[in-house]
Amino acid sequence: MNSLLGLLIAAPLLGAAVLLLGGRFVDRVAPVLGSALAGLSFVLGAILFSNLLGKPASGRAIDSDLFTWMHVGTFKADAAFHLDQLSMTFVLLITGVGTLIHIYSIGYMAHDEKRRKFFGYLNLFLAAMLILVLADNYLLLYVGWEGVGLASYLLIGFWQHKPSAATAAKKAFLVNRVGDIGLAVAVFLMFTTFGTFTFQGILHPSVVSSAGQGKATALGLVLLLAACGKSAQVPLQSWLGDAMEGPTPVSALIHAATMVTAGVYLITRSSAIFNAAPTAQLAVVCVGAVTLLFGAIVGCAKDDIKKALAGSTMSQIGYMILAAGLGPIGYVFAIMHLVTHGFFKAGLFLGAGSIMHAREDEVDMRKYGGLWKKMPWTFATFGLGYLAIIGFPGLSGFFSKDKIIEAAFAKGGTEGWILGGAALLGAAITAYYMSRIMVMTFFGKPRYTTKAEGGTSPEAHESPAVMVAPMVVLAVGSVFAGGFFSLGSRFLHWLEPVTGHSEGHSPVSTGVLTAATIVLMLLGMGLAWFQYGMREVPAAAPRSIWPVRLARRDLGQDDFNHAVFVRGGTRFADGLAEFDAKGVDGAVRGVAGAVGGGSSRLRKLQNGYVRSYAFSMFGGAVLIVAATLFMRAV
Amino acid sequence: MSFPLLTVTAAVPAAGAVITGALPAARRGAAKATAMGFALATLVLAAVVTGRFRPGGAQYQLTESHSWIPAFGVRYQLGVDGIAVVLVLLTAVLLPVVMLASWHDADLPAEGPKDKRRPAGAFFGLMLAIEAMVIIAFEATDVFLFYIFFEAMLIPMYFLIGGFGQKYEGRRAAVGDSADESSVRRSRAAVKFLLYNLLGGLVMLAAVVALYVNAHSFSVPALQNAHLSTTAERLIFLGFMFAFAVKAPLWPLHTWLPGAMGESTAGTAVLITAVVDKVGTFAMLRFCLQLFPGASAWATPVVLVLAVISILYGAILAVVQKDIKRLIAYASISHFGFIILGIFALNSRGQSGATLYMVNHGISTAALMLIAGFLISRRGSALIADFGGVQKVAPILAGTFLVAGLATLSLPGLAPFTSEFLVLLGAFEHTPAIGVAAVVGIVFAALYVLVLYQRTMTGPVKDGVTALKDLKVREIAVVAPLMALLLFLGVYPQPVLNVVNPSVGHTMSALHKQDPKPTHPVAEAINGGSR
Amino acid sequence: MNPVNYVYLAALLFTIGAAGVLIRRNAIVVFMCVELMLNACNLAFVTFARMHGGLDGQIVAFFTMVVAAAEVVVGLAIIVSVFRTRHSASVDDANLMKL
Amino acid sequence: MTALQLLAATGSQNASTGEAVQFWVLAVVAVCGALGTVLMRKAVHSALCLAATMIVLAVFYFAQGAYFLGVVQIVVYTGAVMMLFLFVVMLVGVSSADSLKETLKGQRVAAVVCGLGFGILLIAGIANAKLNYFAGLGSANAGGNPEGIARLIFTRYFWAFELTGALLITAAVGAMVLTHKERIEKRKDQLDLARERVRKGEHVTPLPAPGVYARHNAVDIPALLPDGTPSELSMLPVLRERGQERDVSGETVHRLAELESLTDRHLGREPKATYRPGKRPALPGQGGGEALAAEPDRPEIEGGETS
Repeated sequence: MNSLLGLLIAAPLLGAAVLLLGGRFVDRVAPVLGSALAGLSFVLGAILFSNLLGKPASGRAIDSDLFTWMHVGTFKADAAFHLDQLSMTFVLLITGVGTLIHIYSIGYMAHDEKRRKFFGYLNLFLAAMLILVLADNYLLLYVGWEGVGLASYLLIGFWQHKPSAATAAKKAFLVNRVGDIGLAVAVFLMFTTFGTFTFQGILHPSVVSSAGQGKATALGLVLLLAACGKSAQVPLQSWLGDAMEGPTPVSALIHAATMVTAGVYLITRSSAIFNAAPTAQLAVVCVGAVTLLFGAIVGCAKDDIKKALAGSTMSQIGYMILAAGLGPIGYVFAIMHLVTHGFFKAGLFLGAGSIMHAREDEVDMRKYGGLWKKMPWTFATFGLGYLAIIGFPGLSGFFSKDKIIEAAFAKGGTEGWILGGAALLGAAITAYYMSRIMVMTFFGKPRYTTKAEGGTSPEAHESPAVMVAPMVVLAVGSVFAGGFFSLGSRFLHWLEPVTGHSEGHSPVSTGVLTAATIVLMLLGMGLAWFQYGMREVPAAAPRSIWPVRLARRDLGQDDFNHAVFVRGGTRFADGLAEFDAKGVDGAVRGVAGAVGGGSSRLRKLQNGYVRSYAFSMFGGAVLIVAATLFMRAV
Repeated sequence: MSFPLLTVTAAVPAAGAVITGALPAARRGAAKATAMGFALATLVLAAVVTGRFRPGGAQYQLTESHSWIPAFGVRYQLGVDGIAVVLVLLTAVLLPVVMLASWHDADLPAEGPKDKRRPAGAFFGLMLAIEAMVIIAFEATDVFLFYIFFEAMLIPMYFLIGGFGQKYEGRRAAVGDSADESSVRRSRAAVKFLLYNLLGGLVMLAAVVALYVNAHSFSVPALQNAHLSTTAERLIFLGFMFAFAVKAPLWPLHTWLPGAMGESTAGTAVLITAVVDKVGTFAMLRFCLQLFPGASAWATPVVLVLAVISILYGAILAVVQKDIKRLIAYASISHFGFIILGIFALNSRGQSGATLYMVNHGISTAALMLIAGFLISRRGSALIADFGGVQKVAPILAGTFLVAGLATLSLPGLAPFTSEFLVLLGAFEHTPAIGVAAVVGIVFAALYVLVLYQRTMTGPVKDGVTALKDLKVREIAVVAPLMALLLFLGVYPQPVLNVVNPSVGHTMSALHKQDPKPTHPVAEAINGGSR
Repeated sequence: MNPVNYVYLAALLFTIGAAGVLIRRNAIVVFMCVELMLNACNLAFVTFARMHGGLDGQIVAFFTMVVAAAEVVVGLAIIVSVFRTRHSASVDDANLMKL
Repeated sequence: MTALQLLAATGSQNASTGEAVQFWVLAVVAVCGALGTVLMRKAVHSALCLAATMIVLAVFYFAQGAYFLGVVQIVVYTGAVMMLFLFVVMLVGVSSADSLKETLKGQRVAAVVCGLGFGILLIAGIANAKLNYFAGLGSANAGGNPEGIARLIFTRYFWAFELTGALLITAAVGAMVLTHKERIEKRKDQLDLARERVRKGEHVTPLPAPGVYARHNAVDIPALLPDGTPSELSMLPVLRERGQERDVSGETVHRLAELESLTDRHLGREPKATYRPGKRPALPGQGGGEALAAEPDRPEIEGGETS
């Protein structure tokens, strides 16, 4: 089993190596090869899963120590993997959704001449993501952490000829790097405090508490910084919207289902640290609550279907972070929501991709409308995902989100009311913006003219089977996963040995909360239907009041970043360059100039007359004799 | 008497330099082949040295010692420790690669008057001369011997910078300045390089004399036991440190580097930053720390702050550079900040990391600079603004450039990450604030690399780039070993660390320092034994 | 009389010679003054040899003479060739080194 | 054993009275010679003064027991080196004297001041050194001075001696290289010279020969131009430089005028033509020649005929 663990990562890594280095020779087999290796890794994951299930609940872990990576003095970093229930969950999600999206991409990217590279990058992403979740220490986790960042960079910027794509890729990588500072500092702090940074070594309540709450809080905060970067949480959220420049399968896999949830994984994995640091937990829930509203509001205002979905992703991850910040009450539900979100959000993105595929990469929802007749499969799968995400009773989102809202209220006190209120409000807004998307895309009259009708748009058509099939699978997951997990608290029992769990006591009864959620959801749907279903959707965004305009501009996040970091930074850097040329180098040149000026005066002593030089020599000799005599006399 | 392996390792490139330089100018091919042969022979010898070196054995191995100037106790004394071994090997590996990359750089220029043309033999001979001097500087265990070669390597370097500029295939781009202007700027850069380093060397000479006056010996092993007064130790330390800080270069003594790297050929720039400057950081480890442990500890706060300034300053300035080579030069300043940070963290993580960093930086900068050189020579311009969309027309070039760039920004999985991590960890162990400040540098590193990549490689294909050719076989042969090394050392740096660690242990004992212990060590009972 | 007077005489001759080098412009005379200085040194050497009771001083004086002879040969050759090109034996006229 | 040898041999604080007398007399000569070297305007005089000083020094060497050196001083220095100097002085221009005007501002004063200072310092230093005991050369010169020196040269100073040999050879070669003038163009023959003259347009004819009216054709007398003034071209420049020129033009013209007035008187006409420099007689050469030939007792005739 240990070697299977290595193989699990090696399969996509091999795929990446072959596809990226293979050159034109592997061009033709690239889609199949990439998908097959992703599938292989899923199969291996499934085998490992069955193996884990065969073990007693407390001992469900597989370790694999490959080699010593770095060893200096007492510092020892191993390339070692640790598979437990938490990482198993992620492995299945990553490889499962990953495989589906590989298959989808065979259709989606069929006409792209660089698809060999695309599949190579996807495989690279899978490998890095697997390293991230399988690492048995924080340093190796960091490797995966940056590895997925790289894959994300490469895939966002996949269409490099578009300047917007290249800029978005760069932005994503940079913002992530800011978060990486947190993870790096966390590793340093762990090593200087505990002398190790393995999960087994540190993640133990008594170990963390031995360092004192101050250290634990510091660790928690830097880890939160890392999580914010990777999971697009406020204040490092700005990259996710731009990341939609990448091909849609990428958005589905990386920027919806897997990579962006790494922050949730990190916090859940480090539960021992956060449990010992209430202040850090408070920061986590604040970030989660703010982001879930932030993302939801942004999602309401976007006309670009992918950006609207990106706002939704941000919001949903806010839910997860919120849950993870609640402590043992919420860890399991955070992960559960993560998994269900993985299904329905991937499904939604693939649906969006399918529409774009049909509409020649048109992303403006105002130019959609009435697509349900032309794309029935897409409509069905997208609709199921839609119902799941808004928490329609019985579907996945209902189970996972409801639990999080409950847990938020169970936090107790004013805090609980605020957080719970935010979560409830978020649910209502989710229903609104998702219904908006649904209505604008599939219902109403078509707001475009096809070429046959003398317009510019192509006739919409259903996507090929290779694309539809993954969407169907994901739709099935969106419908049933939540129920399956909740049945007999299966998921809870599965994860509890890793994350721990404590039942909270909500000040409001569960039934009331569920009812309130459903009512709010219906309100949101109704509002959206009223706004977009009842009347004609204008083809261009109308001028609106300032909150809407602000939301369209991502609540001013980019304006802020641009004003403070980009422009301020540029000015600072230019000033520094000026300083380097005039100040540092100027000082040096000033000295040179002074020497030059002095010597051009002294130069006049060099009058070219040999007798003058001889006189200097003689004068010098006189001085030396005088000095010698003087010294002897003294 | 045993076979003088170290002497031979340095003598072979020296002989090669003489022979290559003496070949008639017309025999260009012969000169190149000869130079390459000698460089490869040196590589073999360096490999033998590495093989014969026993990590964990005596501090200095393969020693040779002969009296040279008995009146001043100067000895011709060679010996290598683990740090020197890896750096000798690095030098020997880089030289053939750089030569292969510069294969046509010294050919007759396509334009320009005949009398300005210089023979290829001189170009490659100078490179070999630098290699010989650098190797002997790494091997010297006598301060005076080291000093001589530390200074002497300036001479061939000066001629390399001043004599051979960037060569362009075909015409220069109209946007650049004329050949004459660039020639003037080049000779000014060469003079600046020379003056800076001569000044450093001069200060060091005074310190060397003072060292002899105070300790009556030049031999490093003997000096380690010498007792100096605190004042003398600090003053001599400052003299040495100044020279090494110029060479390294450390802020604010860095301004010679961008010019020297920007105006010379890509191969020369690699030699400057990846080979010659390494002597400075190496000497900090061997001389500053081992001979003046007290003064080193005394100066550490200032040096660490300067190193952090170098890291951030170099990285920020790299972002706003308009010239690719100057950008890489500023990036190097940032990286040297990391190396110095590691050295003066005064713990084994920092020092092992710094040594590893020297190796990794040598490889990654060589890769980045040489590929940039290929790019520049194709386009006829080094200005970033003249590029755009290269990846569309030259995907292999762009891909390797990206890998080298990612190595430069220390992406995990590529070599520089391991060393940068160790260095930062060492700095954090020394002073957390310094460590955190230095970590911020990784964001700027990402910024300058990605901005460079974005502006040159992505976007729509610009005019003048459309006809750019992808890498040729020779160039792939240059890049491939570097890429392989980057990957290998990124995944498995332990072979290097195994050689370096015992020597760092010696340095640590010379410093009378021990690694800081964790404040709250994980109890054995919970940890279940250290993994 | 104390033989140290020879040394005084040598010092005097040396000084006169040195002043002559500085004052005179004719290269040949300058040369003669240099010879005068060398001779003064020789006298001092011979006197010192007498003082120490050894012949080493005389040997040094001998070598001085040999070297002086060589110097004269080359120096005069230079003067002649300078005169040929510049038609002047004045040291002030040979000032091409002037900026 | 001469008296001088005896004097030198005794190791004592004081030299003998004889030596003292000799010293005081010759020291004055030496210093005068040195001053003369510096102060004489003409290089030849300087050289002679220097030679005098050198000879005095040679005597002092003898007096101090350095016989070999004394001989070398006379033979090599005074003989060879000084003769070389004189040779060069002659080559370069014996008459050239330094002009008294100092070109470098303050150089002369500064040199004198510096020299004085240096001298005072040296003498003070020597006085300070308390050089009282003189060992003398008695034992060192016991086997003969040249033999002693030879022993040292060929033993202890052997290598230095060999090196001086090399030095001398190098110096000789160097001097030859320096003074050797490579002929880089074809030597001009008569035809070339004539062509050159024609091309330049001056002195198309050969230069006038010296001498006047065949009576004064000695090389030191310039030929006269038709107007009676002397032609510089007909003289060797060296002679004119030395001031050995004999200008007879005034005399000749005067005599011509005399002759004409005599003729006028003889023909019984008004003496209208007196000598005026600008006015030329119709055929002065012919008439003059006859007239002068008639003069029997001119002392110049003999000189003229001899040349």
